[in-house]
Amino acid sequence: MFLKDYIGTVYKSSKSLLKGMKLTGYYFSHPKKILTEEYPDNRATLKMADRFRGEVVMPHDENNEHRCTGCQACEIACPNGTIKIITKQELQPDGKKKKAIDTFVYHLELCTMCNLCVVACPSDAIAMAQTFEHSVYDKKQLKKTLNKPGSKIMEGVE
Amino acid sequence: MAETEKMIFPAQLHQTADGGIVVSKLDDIINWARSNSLWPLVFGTSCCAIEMMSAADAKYDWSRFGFEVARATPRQADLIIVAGTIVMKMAPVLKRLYDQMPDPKYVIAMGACTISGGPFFYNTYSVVKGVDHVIPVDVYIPGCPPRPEALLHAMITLQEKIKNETYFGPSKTIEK
Amino acid sequence: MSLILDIGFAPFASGVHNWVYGMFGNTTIAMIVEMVIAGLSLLVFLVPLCFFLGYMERKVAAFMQMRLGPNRVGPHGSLQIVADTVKLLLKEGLTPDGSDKFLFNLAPIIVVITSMLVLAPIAFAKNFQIWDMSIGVLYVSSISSISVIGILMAGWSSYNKYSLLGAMRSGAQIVSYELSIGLSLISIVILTGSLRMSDIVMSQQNGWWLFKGHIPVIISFVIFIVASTAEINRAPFDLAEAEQELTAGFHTEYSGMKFAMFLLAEYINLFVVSAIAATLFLGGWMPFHIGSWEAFNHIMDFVPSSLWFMGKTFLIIFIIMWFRWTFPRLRVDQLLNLEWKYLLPISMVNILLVTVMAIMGWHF
Amino acid sequence: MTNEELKVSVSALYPAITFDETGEFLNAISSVAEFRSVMKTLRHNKELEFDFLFCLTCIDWKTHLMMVYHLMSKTHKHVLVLKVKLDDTKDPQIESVADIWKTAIFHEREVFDLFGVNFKNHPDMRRILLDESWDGFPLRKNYVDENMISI
Amino acid sequence: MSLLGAPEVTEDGEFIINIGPQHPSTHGVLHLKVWLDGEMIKKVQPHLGYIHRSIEKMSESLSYRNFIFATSRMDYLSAHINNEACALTVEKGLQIEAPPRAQVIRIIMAELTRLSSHQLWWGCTGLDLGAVSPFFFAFREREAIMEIMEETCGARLTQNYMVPGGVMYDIHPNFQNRVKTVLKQIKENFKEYDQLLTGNVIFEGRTKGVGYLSPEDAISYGCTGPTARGSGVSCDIRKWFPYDGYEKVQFEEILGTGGDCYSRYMVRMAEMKQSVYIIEQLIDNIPEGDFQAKTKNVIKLPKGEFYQRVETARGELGVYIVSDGAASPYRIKYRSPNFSNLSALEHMATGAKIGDLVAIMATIDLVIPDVDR
Repeated sequence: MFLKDYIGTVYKSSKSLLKGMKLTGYYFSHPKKILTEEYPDNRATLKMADRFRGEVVMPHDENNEHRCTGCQACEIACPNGTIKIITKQELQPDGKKKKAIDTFVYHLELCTMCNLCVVACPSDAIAMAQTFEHSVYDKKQLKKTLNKPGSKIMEGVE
Repeated sequence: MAETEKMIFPAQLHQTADGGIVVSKLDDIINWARSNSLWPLVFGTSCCAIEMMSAADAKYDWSRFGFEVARATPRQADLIIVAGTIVMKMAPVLKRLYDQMPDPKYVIAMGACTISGGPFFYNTYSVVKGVDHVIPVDVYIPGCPPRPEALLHAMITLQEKIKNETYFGPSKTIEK
Repeated sequence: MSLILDIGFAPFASGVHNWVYGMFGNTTIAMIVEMVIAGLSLLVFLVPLCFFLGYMERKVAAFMQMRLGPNRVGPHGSLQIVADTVKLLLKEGLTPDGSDKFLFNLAPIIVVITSMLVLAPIAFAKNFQIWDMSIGVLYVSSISSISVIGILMAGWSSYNKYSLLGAMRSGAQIVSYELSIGLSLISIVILTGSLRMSDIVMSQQNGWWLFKGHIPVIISFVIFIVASTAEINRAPFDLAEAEQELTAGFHTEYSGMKFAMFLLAEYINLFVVSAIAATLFLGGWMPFHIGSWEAFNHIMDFVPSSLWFMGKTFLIIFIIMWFRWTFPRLRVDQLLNLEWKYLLPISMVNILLVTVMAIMGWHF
Repeated sequence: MTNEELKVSVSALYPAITFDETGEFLNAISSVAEFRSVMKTLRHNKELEFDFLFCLTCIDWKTHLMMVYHLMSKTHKHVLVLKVKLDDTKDPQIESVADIWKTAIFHEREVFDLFGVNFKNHPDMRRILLDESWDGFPLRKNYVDENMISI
Repeated sequence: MSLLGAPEVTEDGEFIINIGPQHPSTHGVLHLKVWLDGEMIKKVQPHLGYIHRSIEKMSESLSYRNFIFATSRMDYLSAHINNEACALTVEKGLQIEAPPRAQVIRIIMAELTRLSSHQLWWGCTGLDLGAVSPFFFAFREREAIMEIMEETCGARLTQNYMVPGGVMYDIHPNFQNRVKTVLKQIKENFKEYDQLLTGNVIFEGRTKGVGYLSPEDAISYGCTGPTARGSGVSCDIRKWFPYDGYEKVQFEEILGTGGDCYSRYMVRMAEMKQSVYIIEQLIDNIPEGDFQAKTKNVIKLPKGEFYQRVETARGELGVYIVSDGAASPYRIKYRSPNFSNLSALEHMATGAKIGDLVAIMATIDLVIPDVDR
């Protein structure tokens, strides 16, 4: 009886081990099952999902105009102070003064890509971009100004 | 990323009458070896560690670059990827691990928490606001957490930095 | 190319031998010079071999795990290990405070030297053997267990608790598994009637022991593979350096060059045990022959003996790598259970069977 | 048991306990003196049998601290929240329940760490999350940290 | 690496080693002080706090919309479920309910999260026990789920998809098809999991009878999730206190009997199948309608206390909000599953071997940032 158990154990154990080896052996002999995407070589074809959140950008049109009114809704919505908006008073043609953005400071090093600012924005001035290659040698370069130099607000955006 | 083509060996073939001689600079070979054999220390504190694991998995597979030899002991590691928040209690440990690593050693700060405290920058009492307060950092990758591809990009960026080092003589500076 | 290898090897070895002895009248000097030449040529042979084994290991692992493995450094990543080695050579070698500096630095050297010593009686090709001693098998089994001294030394001198635990595990492991290795080797010695490696190879002229020795030899072959995997500390028996338990076990404190020597020793060991298994069970450099199929045997003879040897060795290396990338690690008590409850009793019964078989002349 | 039945059976045992039913669960407010015996009864009484302490925490109401114990019975499937008011904010003290529910060992250490409540007869009263040398109790409302940056 | 350098041997000849804070088997930064007698563990003392990020304090100064994002970083493997718990608590305070479409999306997302979390756990269990290949097999399916997440939520790991009152935006048009293909693939690959690890004699030897936790101790230590269910303690919040319409779907609460590592392992393996089953029921029946209930721009909870329990991949997460009527919570307490589960480690590991400690930690499935918060 003891011997039967003993041989049974040896048999069962060896079988379970061989089962595992069969699986790894199968994948070894089927190189077509390899899943690897070769990242730096596939950059031409690599496409992120539409909703992928890589960084906050402020789209400008061809006239170097953006849609940001400087309402600071995004600044309030941001949970960790990633966005700082510095506003200025701009003289309108009709002589009135109007609030406009001076600099839209965006701290990429703090940003968690939570999308709350984009949701909060009433005028769709900011969006999430699909870029992700942000590596830098110097941390200071991660502090970005989103409005391009000399840009101004689009007509009709309140 | 300036060059994406694969560099086989940092040398030129010098043509002579019968055959050729492979000519190379010692600096180039050293940098080639170092940059292509970055063994990371297994060091992940939070979410970014999962993306670091993803970078090792079959889809992204950082073993293509020779990074897959993750060492559990700092003595055998060349690179420490700080993946996750560093808090006050952890900072001395991180410093110690860094000191235990043999030269040359490199640091990648992965994710917002590591670079600056990120989501935990404001109103927290225990988070170190940037790992560069503790150890010197070579490459920063923002993101929360960055994609595995972003980590690979950071490692390639680091490789480029290493390739511009000089073993004999002053170091060159590069802009990125 | 392969033909040149085969024809070239044997005359080359004897040519060097004759030349050296002719050059120096004094045989002592001639012997020393020959030893140096043999040692150097071994090194020249071993370093690329270890590069290849390292490369192979990574590629095998990668393919079993559905990934590509190294492919960016050199053609198909083949220079990856070269880069690793150059880097390790240039890396700072730390000796921790509080460690026993002499032993700490000596340990990797001992490990490498012992693993290289075992190469001496192995026949790499027809008539190509460094030292065909009369006690070949005994020599192999005794020298191979010395490497544990290096590991114990490394673990003890590091002044690190993980290292110490790893070294102790390694000690227990080698002491146990040495028994089954010895017993499984003895079964071949019984069948051959000689401890000399060349005799063992020659005895397999008509068929390899694995095929003509019936079931007992197959059992001892399996036991040998399992036990030798354990003896060279490879997964699933890598308790001495269990990464998840002891960070890096006995070599936790080693860095740079000294760590590279442990890696080198690991691969030499892997090669050595596979080579011994190939010699003893798969006929060494003997080509594959089937009884009376003259035409077939003739074709087989055409393949050079060195290729036969390497082919068999690498087959076994692959199997050992296959183990590593499939199985979970054993626990200490499981490890000892496996040896003392299963491998040892089975190999003892097996020896009995082999002896009966040899006496009755049941093998072909 | 429903909240109403719970209220009846608990107040039958301890008439001094007051109840508050504004929330989802039944809140029972006990005094510090009675606290330990209340907890023992809640755990061991066959009808109540609160064997699962799923949440243990503290609230700093500036004037006083409030210990909150969320208790649940696996057998009877009812939930009770027991609260104890600690008036002494300088050196708040309360009996430990670590021997009744082992999960309290960690949770009480956490409360000690972040609120500075001292648990009497706790097997291992040390800080758990912060350094031993940490100054102050960060979740108190009056905690000031000059390193802390506010938005 | 050891934090304290010098070898420490107690008077009884016990050997003290420090596992962590940085160690491959602790899955993060946990420091375990282990008293050893040879290979045998005499005592384990967990030292926490190496990733204590003061999320509770931070949340006290964030608005009810903003505090959710930080909880993704607690148990980052069940980020969705953590966010869901917070959203549900706020909804409870506002006395609103997410629209049916949002509820179904939430359940599908939560189950996908659970699936991916368990897959990662499975790979890491293999890795901890010394088998490297399971890690890659597990990540194959996990990556497929991550892709779905990315497509719909916009991020792979910390999705931040839940908002009070529903979900942030509607599912991606591809969502249903993709989920179905991935589920099909996953169901096929369960066989491979069994081949590689479940039936393996070494694996069984390393987990069977190791780290025993009795049902009474499991309850007393406050263990929840698969850790407690492995001991046969019924504690699935989805069954006990259904939320987000879990009462409408059919699934089984998996209960183990052994109380050992193997039992906990089997519970998780079976739970994966249950998650697939839940998603299969819902994926074709996502009701039409709004994905978000109307909420005010600035959410203010009424005065009072709100407690919401959900079942994450690791056990019961409780979100306890004390509100004083302001726009940000007065006090938030996260009752994290791992914190309680970890407290049982000492009980389980005493008398085991070092190798067992790794197996036990693997099957408790610790996520350290969730312990420390």
